[in-house]
Amino acid sequence: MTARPLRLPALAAVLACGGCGTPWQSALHPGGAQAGGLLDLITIFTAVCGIVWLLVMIVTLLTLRRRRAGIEAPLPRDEGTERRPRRAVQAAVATTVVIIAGLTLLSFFVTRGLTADDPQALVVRVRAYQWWWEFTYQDPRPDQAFTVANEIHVPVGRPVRFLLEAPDVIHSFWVPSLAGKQDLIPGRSNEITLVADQPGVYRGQCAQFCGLQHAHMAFLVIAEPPDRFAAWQVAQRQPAPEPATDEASVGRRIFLARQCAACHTIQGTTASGTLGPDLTHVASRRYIAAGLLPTTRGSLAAWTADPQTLKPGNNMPMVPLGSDELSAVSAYLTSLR
Amino acid sequence: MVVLTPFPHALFALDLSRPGAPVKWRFVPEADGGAEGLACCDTINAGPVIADGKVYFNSLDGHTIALDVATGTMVWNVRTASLDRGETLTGAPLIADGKIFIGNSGDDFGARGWIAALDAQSGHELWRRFSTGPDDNVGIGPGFQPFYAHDHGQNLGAASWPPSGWQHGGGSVSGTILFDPVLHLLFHGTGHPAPWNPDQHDGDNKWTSGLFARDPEDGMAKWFDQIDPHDLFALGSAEPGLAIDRDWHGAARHLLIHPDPDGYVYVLDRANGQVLSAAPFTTVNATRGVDLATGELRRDSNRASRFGTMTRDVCPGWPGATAAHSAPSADGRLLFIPVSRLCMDMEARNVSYIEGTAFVGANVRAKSPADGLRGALVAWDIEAAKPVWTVPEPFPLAGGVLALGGVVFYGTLDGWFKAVDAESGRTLWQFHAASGIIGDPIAYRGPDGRPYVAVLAGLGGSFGMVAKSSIDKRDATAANGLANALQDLPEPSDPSGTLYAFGLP
Amino acid sequence: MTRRLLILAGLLALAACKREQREVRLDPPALDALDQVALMPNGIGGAPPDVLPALGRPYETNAYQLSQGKRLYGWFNCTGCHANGGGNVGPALMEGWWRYGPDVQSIFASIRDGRPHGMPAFKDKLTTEQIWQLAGYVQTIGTYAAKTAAPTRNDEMQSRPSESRGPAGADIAPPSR
Amino acid sequence: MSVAPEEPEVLDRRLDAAALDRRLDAVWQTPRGLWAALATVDHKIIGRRYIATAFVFLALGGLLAVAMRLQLARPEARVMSADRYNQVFTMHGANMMFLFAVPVMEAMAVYLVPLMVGTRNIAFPRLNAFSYWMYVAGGIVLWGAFVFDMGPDIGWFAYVPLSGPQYAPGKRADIWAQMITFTEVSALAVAVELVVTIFKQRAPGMSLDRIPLFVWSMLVTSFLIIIAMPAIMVASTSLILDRLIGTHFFNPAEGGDVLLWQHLFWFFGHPEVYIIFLPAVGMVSTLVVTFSRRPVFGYLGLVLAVISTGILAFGLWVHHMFVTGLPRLGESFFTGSSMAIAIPSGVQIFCWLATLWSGRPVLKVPLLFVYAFLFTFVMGGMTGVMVASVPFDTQVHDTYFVVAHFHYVLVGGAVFPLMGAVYYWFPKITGRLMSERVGRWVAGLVFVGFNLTFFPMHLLGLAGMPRRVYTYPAEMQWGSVNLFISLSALVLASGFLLFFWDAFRSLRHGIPAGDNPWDAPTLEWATSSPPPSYNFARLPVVSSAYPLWDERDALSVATGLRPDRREVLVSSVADARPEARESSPRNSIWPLWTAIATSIMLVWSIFTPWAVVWGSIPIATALIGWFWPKGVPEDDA
Repeated sequence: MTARPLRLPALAAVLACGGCGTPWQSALHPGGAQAGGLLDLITIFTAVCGIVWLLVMIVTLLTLRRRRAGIEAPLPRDEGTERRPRRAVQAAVATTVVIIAGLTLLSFFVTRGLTADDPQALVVRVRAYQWWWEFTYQDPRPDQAFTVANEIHVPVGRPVRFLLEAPDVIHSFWVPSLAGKQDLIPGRSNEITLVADQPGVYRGQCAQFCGLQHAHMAFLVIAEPPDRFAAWQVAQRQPAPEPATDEASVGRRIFLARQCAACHTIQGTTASGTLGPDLTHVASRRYIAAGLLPTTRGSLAAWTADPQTLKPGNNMPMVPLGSDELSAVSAYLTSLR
Repeated sequence: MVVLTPFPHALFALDLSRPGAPVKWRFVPEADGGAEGLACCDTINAGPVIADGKVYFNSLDGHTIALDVATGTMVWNVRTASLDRGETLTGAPLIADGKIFIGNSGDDFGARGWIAALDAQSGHELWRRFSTGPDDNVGIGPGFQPFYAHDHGQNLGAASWPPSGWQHGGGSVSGTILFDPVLHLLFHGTGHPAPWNPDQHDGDNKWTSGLFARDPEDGMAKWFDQIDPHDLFALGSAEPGLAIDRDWHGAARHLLIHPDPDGYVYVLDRANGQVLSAAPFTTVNATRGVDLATGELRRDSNRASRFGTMTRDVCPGWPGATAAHSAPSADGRLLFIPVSRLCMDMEARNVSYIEGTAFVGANVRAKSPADGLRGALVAWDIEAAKPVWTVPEPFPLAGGVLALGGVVFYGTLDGWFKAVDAESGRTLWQFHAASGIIGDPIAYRGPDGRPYVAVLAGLGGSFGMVAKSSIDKRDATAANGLANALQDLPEPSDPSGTLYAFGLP
Repeated sequence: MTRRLLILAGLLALAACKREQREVRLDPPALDALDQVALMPNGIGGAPPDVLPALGRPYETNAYQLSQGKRLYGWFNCTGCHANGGGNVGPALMEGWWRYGPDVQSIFASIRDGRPHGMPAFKDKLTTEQIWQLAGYVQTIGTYAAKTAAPTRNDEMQSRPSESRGPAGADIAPPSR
Repeated sequence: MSVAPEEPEVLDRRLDAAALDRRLDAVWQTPRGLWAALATVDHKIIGRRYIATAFVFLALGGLLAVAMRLQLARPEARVMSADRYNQVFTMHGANMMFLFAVPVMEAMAVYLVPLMVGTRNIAFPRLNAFSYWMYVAGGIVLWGAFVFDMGPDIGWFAYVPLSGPQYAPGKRADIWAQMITFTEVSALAVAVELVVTIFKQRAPGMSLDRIPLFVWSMLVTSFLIIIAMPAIMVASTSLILDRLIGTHFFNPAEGGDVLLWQHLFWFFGHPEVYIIFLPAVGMVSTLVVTFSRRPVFGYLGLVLAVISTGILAFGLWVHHMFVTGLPRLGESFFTGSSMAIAIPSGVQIFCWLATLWSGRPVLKVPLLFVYAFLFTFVMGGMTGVMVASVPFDTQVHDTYFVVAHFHYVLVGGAVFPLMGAVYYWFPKITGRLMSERVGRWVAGLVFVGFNLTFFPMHLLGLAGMPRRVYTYPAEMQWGSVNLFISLSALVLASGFLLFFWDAFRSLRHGIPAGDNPWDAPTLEWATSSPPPSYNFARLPVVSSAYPLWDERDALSVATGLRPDRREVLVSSVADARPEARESSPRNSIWPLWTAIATSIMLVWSIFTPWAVVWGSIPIATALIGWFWPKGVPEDDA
């Protein structure tokens, strides 16, 4: 996928004016073979269609060459003058048919190229909830499977098969820099396989309208070299670290005694709710609340204190905590690396 | 005779030597009402045990109590199960070797199953072994020699679960505990993995839904045989069955005959856990038989649970094809199995473990089988592995069976107490009690020297609770879905319990 | 005449508007006030917090709050004991006979503080507002007149007529105990 | 050419022009007064109301669009809450599709088709009145709900389970579903009227190959409506059943299917696009002919293209579902069919271009809009080819690319021609011209504003911005493009504002137009502007597709109709030979009562199924009143 002769640099240039920095959620900035292939397809389609459009527009403008200022008597009908336009129209229709057939075949072959099954693939089960993502890394040994939320790491170069399940409404799994989207549909199981060819941080987002907070349902795909990925995997399998400070252990006590533990799981503690994201290593993730806030102690505290102002209508209630309690809980959550 | 009522318990001692069997003494322990909310299948109790001048029983709220049988005074009372963790006690204690063996209930509340031994004199706990978790918790050591390869491995009680799933993984020891003086072993079954939603307990879920053989001295496991790995339908294998020594295809063997809720009669070699035979005694469609070489249960992929959809018409459905005690014929040739032929629709739903609340994660709707017969009494030829005769019953059989001479006694949910001929299944006699029967009939020789058969009538348990006024049968999932299948269960004319004793000729 | 009709229509529409409002965040003082339930000494009946009527009793009448309650009912294992209203280990809720009375504040107290005979306290599992949502929903399960604001069936196994369709009805006799 | 006289003394041939006009007007006119206004069945009055109402909804929908652009102008803006935004975009979509686009096209047809085919009233005029009242009621229900915070918030295609009983509490989704029923009933009624009008009431001599292209388009559109709308009615009714009485059409646990909704919806939803687009095609053909001053090039080709578009429209609904995980083979088939529809569209474009090329185009405002249409619609067609490709679609589905695409085809493809048509037919309806000067400004502002607004959305979509998000984080770098779009949207909005102002102003102060200001060839210009209540004093007889051009001096007319009752001529389907005189119903208030009764039943039935039982009693009563024989001349025919 290194050679993409047809890519239109202009297209990217127009986008670049949208802001500075690397776009991390863009069909125009592929980080993998599939998205690359799709970008080639997009480029070809855009080029072909653009040329067709341009030709039609030229003809359209040329029709004005005999324009008149006022309304004149209608032209007499003359079969003889119709012949030339008839040929032109016939030729144009024939060209249309050829182009359409060509584009259809092209998209057919690109589709075929996208569906490659690889037994070596890493398998991740995705469940999209209103409005966050749960990822469970499958493993032949069930105790080696682990669950993360809203952020996944993948090894560069190795295909990752995502099993897509929707427990509530329809969502759509979309990491434009890696591949096209696929819906998660209640009662059906879909899947999609991705490969990241370049290390990087790719953002994905729910693309199917799924209710109040559809806008805030993002996740990150962090592609990293296999050894770093393996290290990450090992770290994620560990139970949560013991709190190192007094404040953090107070925070843990509050977490376990209060409403938090009923909805969240922290491996290694008694908190084993499944209604909200698994928080075992929440501080190792870059964002909290499905891409809403960068993970800092401040945003963890703000989120815990008032989730309904930050993401109105989401399913996390406002847990009444005093400021000391809030500080302790945020200290504890920050320690969950 | 000592009678224990369901929770909140009262223990009555009846003087059988006097006419009318008046109450000699009664004992009412202090009760923690919270236990009612934790009893999966109604506030039942398998009864008290009498030995060495003491009567021992378990209370639902987690106490094991010893009383003086003559006076009814309390000898000791120890708290053995923790309600906070969802544990309750419904099984009967077993007394052997000067020890009392008890096991917990509470699969549906995410309690880890355990079996414990108490000192019969003091109530002091000698050892406690769990059904899930690392090997030292389970009592797995060098002496553990399971027959099948897939039961060998390190810490399978934790490794065959999702991370920390074993910590609230069920596998209770709520059934009978058997003591085998010949091999000097304990046998007990383990309940189903928790929660019901199979999706939340990926893996084989050792050591749930299987049979343990343990050393009564230290509780260390001798062998284990997992009847139903990754139990999809919360059937469990709580009742170990019957220990019978007899010929098996020509050779004398120590057998364990285990009619399982999954609808098969398993014949195991009690010494090593080998499955000698497994054949279905009722309609089974969730599985396609047992591979005797590997001990593996072959599942039907059409009846596999799938996320977000319902698994329809699973037979046998919860609470399994048989949940009560079977009885062998006098010659050990036949086994009389009380059968529930209910099927079910089950839908797995996500569930959180919240201490003290039900940890189920499933919608269940029990159904009558296609032929409409919801129960049966099956006479099973153990060696030939096929039924000899079947008495169809309109309702599932919830109570145990008593085989006495050539007669088999059993009670039904709609209140009939029946005696059938052991050879043909022909009904010899029946009696309509004031309430449905879920208790085991017992036989005893009265002080007058006459043989009696006694049975406690009183509707309850998984099936019987459907008739309770606190169940609204318009909800098909009420009482774990049994409300749907037992819409026509008659309400008992007398809601209280009645003890019936019949003199035999 | 026309004006009166218009006013009436306006009022109806305003009521509908309240019923459909989706209030996702209550101010903390209101939340605190919602916790102030004065129960009778026997734990049955009593006065709801003053703030409840001031808010328009949203937990009993607002469609969104009721459906939030229904979600919580499924999420917090209520079904494990009470099934989908028909009861199991816990008593049935849909027959409209509550041991501790039909007032929403009694239901609130039952959920928050638990009750003898096995009802656990959810004080530290749910927030006050969630308990109100749940209490409002639970009341809906057993009301005698169907509420149009009540939630309807879930996308799961059919177990009973939905809350908005299936009032307990007068044909149900009180439990015989 | 005349029908055998039965009562010669009352036939029109004996009357002179003035007397005939007087007598016809006495029979056909709508008297003054509120009651008569409510009871009228004149297709022109109803058509005018229909058009005006639809444009009111266009304006309201436009306001919603502006509100959305305000919210999206900045990242993480808090102009409105997520809940309100979801209602707003749902309302915008549902309003524009169901209350503006389809009705306005039908409204134009209700007004124009009887005139264009040379008859005195539409077939089933009372049904026509009923249809309008149902449409208004549907609009009031939807907008009333929105005002009271009950507006649907589930997107205009209302995917289950989000719109289902569990995830859409309250009555918001029901409002949406029932609004569909209202508009369906009214659209189906109009479709039936149009089909019958076009098939059976054409002027003598207007054989199939002489039908104006707009009428052809409306004929095909009407068939599309009749075939496609039942699918959405089934869907929305199933949804209400699921929500109200707990059926399981869309519940996978009980054997329902979530995707069933999408199939049903898009089986309607895709033809819906052509229901909107084909009338516009007819308008373009009309304008191109009049303003290029020559008969259209490739009449047969255009007719066949319209018909084949109509047929193909039913074969490509699945391209809205390319990311739902359907089997590959099916996807490939639907890619093929979706691409193939570009061919008839191409035929039409080429025919218009050929007409313009070989004509003498007069750049009046209507033709300006045709050029704007060509520019934008062809681009929308190109992006249509792109999204028809499965792999391409997986990247742009449900993103702003798709938003851009369908606005290009719907605004570019339908609204621009419609605006041209308004400029073109405004003098027909009002007798006054709209301002040419203001019109050029309108065309310019709308065209420039539109393209500046929607073209960048293509790029936003490719840059990863999903549609229907109420906001987006600042770090996504979509902020400046969105701000640009929002500012451009103001340009677009100002164009529309100017358009509305011009229309209002011209109603009173426009230059009087005369009967045929554009020297157009079709029959609607054969009568005065605005037309009299009876349309034509004597029905025209047609001998070519361009009667007013080919018979410039005197159009031949048919006589032999009774002037003392409402009478129309029924002609044969293929070659429009006169077959019979048929009476046309008089004014009646009962369609209004029926519509009110039906509305009550429909609204009530989202609260209780019993409404269907009790609510049908008033409907039945109203229908009895409607059809009660009254012994008037129209009844004894």
